[in-house]
Amino acid sequence: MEKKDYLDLYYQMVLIRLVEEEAAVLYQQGKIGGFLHLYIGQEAVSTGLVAARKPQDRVITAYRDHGVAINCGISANEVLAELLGKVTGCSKGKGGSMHMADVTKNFWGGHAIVGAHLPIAAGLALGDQYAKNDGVTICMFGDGATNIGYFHEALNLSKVWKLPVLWVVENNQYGMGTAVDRASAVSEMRQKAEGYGMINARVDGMDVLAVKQAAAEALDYIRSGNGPYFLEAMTYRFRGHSMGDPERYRKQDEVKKWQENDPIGIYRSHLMTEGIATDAELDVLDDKAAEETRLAVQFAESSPEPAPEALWENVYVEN
Amino acid sequence: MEKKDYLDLYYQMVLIRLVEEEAAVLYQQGKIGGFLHLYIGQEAVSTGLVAARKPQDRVITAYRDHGVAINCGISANEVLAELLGKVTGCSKGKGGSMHMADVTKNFWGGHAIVGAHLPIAAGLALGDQYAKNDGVTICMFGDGATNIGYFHEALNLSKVWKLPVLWVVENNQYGMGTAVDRASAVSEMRQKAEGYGMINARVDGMDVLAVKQAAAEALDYIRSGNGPYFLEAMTYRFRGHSMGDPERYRKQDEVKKWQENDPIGIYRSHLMTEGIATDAELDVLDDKAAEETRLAVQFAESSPEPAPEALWENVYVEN
Amino acid sequence: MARITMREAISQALWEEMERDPSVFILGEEVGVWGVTYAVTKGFYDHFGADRVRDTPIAESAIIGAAIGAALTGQRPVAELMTINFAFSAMDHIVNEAAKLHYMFGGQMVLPLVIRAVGGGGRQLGATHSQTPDAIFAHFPGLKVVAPGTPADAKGLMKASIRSQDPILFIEHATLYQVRGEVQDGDYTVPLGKSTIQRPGRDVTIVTYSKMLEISTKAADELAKEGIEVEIVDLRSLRPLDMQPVIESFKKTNRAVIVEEGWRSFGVGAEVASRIYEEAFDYVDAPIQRVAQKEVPLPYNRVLEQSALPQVADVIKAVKEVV
Amino acid sequence: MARITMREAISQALWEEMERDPSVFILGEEVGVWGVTYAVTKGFYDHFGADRVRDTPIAESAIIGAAIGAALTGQRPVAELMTINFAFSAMDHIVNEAAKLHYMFGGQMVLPLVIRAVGGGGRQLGATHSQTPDAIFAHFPGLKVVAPGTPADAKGLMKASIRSQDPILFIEHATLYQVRGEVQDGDYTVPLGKSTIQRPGRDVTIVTYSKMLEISTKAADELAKEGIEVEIVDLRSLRPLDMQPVIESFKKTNRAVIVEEGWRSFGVGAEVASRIYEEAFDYVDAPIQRVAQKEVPLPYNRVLEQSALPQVADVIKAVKEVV
Ligand SMILES: Cc1ncc(C[n+]2csc(CCOP(=O)(O)OP(=O)(O)O)c2C)c(N)n1
Ligand SMILES: Cc1ncc(C[n+]2csc(CCOP(=O)(O)OP(=O)(O)O)c2C)c(N)n1
Ligand SMILES: [Mg+2]
Ligand SMILES: [Mg+2]
Repeated sequence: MEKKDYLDLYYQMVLIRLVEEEAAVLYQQGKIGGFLHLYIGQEAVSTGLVAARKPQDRVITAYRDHGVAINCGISANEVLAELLGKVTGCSKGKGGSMHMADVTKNFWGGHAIVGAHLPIAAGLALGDQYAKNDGVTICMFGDGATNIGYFHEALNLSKVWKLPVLWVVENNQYGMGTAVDRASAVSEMRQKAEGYGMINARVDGMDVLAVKQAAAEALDYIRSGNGPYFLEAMTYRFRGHSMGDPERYRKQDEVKKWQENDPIGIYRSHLMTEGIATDAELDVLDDKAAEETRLAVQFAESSPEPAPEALWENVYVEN
Repeated sequence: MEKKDYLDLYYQMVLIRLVEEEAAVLYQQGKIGGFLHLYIGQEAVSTGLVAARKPQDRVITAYRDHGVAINCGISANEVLAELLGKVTGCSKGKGGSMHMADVTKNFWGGHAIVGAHLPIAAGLALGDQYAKNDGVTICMFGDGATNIGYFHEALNLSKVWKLPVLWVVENNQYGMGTAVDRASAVSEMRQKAEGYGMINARVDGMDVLAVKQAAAEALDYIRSGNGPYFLEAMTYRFRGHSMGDPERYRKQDEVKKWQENDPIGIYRSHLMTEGIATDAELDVLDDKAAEETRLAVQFAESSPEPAPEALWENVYVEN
Repeated sequence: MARITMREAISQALWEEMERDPSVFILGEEVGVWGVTYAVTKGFYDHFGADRVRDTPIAESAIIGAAIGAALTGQRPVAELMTINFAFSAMDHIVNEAAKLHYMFGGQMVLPLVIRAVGGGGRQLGATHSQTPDAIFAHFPGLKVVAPGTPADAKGLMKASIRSQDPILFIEHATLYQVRGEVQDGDYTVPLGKSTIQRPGRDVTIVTYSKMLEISTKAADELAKEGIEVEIVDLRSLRPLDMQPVIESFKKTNRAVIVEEGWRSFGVGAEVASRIYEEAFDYVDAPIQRVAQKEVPLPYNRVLEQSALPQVADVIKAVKEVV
Repeated sequence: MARITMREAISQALWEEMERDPSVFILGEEVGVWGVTYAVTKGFYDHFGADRVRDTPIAESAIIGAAIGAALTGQRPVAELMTINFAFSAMDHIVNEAAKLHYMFGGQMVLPLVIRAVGGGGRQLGATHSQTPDAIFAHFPGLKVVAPGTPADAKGLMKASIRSQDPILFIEHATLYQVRGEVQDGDYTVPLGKSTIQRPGRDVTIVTYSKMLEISTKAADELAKEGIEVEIVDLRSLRPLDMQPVIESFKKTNRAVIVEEGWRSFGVGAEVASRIYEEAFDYVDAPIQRVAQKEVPLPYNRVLEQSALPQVADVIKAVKEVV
């Protein structure tokens, strides 16, 4: 890994953080509607995963999708424009926070029905297997999603058909207000993979380099034709499930404890102690990200609303 | 176990066998419509299971339900009458082969959507847990049913809530024409229980006493408040999936091999070698079962059709 | 009499029924510790305990399946689907199991089951989270479908639903929770499967239910200023569908507009209009109008979404078409 | 021209499209080794191989979800649901994913997907296995719903569906498979979303589709003997719903009977009747009649089941009501 690669990971995480903090403000101002699920605290997971992928590797996730959207190359402009429902958004303002995608960047969304995107991910992998491409599909989902039937059907099918898919559970220890042990028969998500005889591993989701490393190994394994792989990333969301979450279900000191474990802070000090970058260099990146975010807000706010006719577009390809 | 108990198990298995052989004939004669799934070859599983239950234990299964219906105490009369769609059938002729039940005997059916009865079984167990009864729900299903989402949601819920339910997979090695390994990520169904951290065991489903023993242990474990238990019974269906199955998917000698392993034959010789019963005594039971079956066919054939108004009955309790 | 919100009305009904009958319990996602996304069962967990207010995994088939099973044993579960959009993740258990077990087994299985589902659009939740698919559930005999439009009906219908022996899908509209209305004190029920006149009038009959009762009422207020007296019939239940008040009103006004939030094609309006023509053909003076959602998946953008949902202006326009 | 069965027609369409386009493949339960419960893809496995004729686990959500994903990558999967009753086990993927992805992401996702589903009652399969819930799928914008009534249409519509860029639910009626009809030789398609006149007549318009086309035709033959000339319009697709031939016919006959196999309430007839009244109100001479399934879960008993399904006599009776 070259220095610029190290710095790029840092920049991505900072940009995600700042864009989402802006999003929170815009939501409070009533400029963003619907649900807004912030990824703050989990940035190292998607950043590490996407850093390990090849261009032909597809990425698909749930509704907590702003971070991975940016990692996949969707601009802060398009992300914020989508949040504001503008025609310049990555989904033309029709999808919103939960439905961001850019298939030209091999990012397949942004899906709001818990677990429903897992069978679709299996299908993306089936498409590549059928076409004899060597792409791998990286499918991210939450701990809560492992309890729904879609998870089971998708994992079983992927193993039976040896589909090239990397299953990544982001175990942030809660599904909305429900702690893992109150909803799941097992506390370690990776144990579920045993029921499918599927190779699995667990990684510290607050350590972006560890995630990248684990993902790279998993992707090699899958790309070599060994079938699916199950990766559990231990992480934590610093904010509520979505905006307006009373957070009655967890103690403030638990949240504090984790916030001290900030993936960006951890990575920043790592870069410095390892002598990869200086404080000053990183400050420059912070400022750059702040500026990009500021301009993105401007872009989003000044972008036009979709035309009224847009309502009738894209219901079908062929009318 | 007293001698009469041994003989009773034998009698039940023979009766199931003869009733189903008659059913096959009636189907060929066009007197039975719809699908007819015969249990022939698997009799030892339900017979052993039900022999181990207490009256307060509920039983629920899939559409291959004639055998367990008889084990639960539904008469051959009511079973054959139901197959002929008569008002004297256990479901008044409205359910047919796939939907037999008698809740007064704690037999809760007979369900035709693969796997859909597993969440319902969890609910039956929840009802007992909520009411603080010490009943256990015995839920039977096939190997193919372990691949559908309902299985996953039900097993996970039962473990999280420590529900008093005994999950019994009848592994007859095929789901219709699909061999276990072509549909399931793992060949041993019991391994799926590991994904839920659920205690599990495997038993020879052709040995009625082994099944009864395994079930008794499992029921004790559950009744003591330890939560669900997963039991895999290895068995084989001697006939096609349902009437009119071309059986292109399995070799005749495989079928032969298993037929030599007939659960009734095995048990009969066991009773004799152990000196529990004589050839003559067992012949008497065979004749008795044959006679009961003959009379049941007469009963069913001579029973009346439901009245036309029955069409409108039981849509709702309160109209 | 007290003026309370729809949220309070439903909450009271659940609370009072749980106090009255120990066999009533609640299960669903976030109904307990969190107190529900829509705060309807806020406080229940602390009062009734984890046994009667059960947080479930995210597993809709298990939620409904477990509720069916518990109901079969004689308990009275109230299963909550966080939104009706997730009913599709439990579809088989709702339409193939709950709706059929009683009939299919010749009446021996009884399911006193209530499935609460929050529905409706208009909150920029996007296409998968904004649906009003009420009509498709009403298509299945064996299931009863209830959808109140006022706090008073919500409370009475919820109590009737919980006391019923039949499986009921109880649809609540998310944007009605904060709507206030007069609710009589004490215990009362509103009969299932009975439509009612919510507003008397002589010129036109508007047939509607749930959220669209509010929209229709606003339209009626506007029209009254122009001297057009609208009579509003609230269906309250979609199955059984009680046409009697509709027909009586129509025979008086000879004109009807049906207002529903869901998509027009194969929706509620189609059924109601067809029945009016079948049962009161000779009284029809003008083509019956349907006001419904534009036939697109609902977009996120606020302006677009609102342009797809039935508005007061659409109702007024439709009424003027028929008078 | 050849006289072949509906089964052969659909089988030919699938076979020819698979020969023509390598991106077309089949997945579903028992489609391969077994050759399908209804033998439509018998022989395909041996000819096209396990890669293109894929037996799946019993996991309907995975079948449809996987088909959606593969379609997104540019393949053209034909996913088979052994019966439409199992579509409820994949409901979310059909109505929330397949029907919405193209719209929700602003058009960037394209799903050339065909979901085959065998439907219909009348074979004593009991309440959970005998449904004709076509109308509820037609309620969802974004999905196209096709249901042919003749071998010729079945072949042409299947080819058009496979070549389409949109997600399509293709409903086949189990008791139509052995029905024979003239099918032109060679490659041809029948346009999606186009209704057609299957039988010309001047006195009454019967609007129907799928299995009920057969029943309606028998009724028409009987009525012809009494000098009543029935014109039969076959919808062929339920969404988009092409009313033009219906309206044209109705403006000529001024009388209509709608015949569907599914339940009456919130069914296909309600939508078609409502649209006729909306689009040809001044041409209505008599109340439009609906012939449909009695509103009960279908019982197993043959006599009871048949008494619940629309029969030739019911159609004749309805026609006589309107003439
Ligand atoms: C099928 C379905 N049920 C319920 C919901 C409501 N819901 C949205 S997010 C969520 C929690 C998911 O938790 P998890 O999978 O752990 O993801 P996280 O939010 O922690 O990232 C729930 C219950 C939904 N969107 N879809
Ligand atoms: C949800 C659903 N999908 C498909 C079917 C059709 N089907 C009926 S039985 C069966 C095979 C089930 O196999 P298994 O669970 O092993 O039970 P067995 O028949 O071997 O006893 C299938 C696919 C169904 N009834 N329900
Ligand atoms: Mg989580
Ligand atoms: Mg099997």
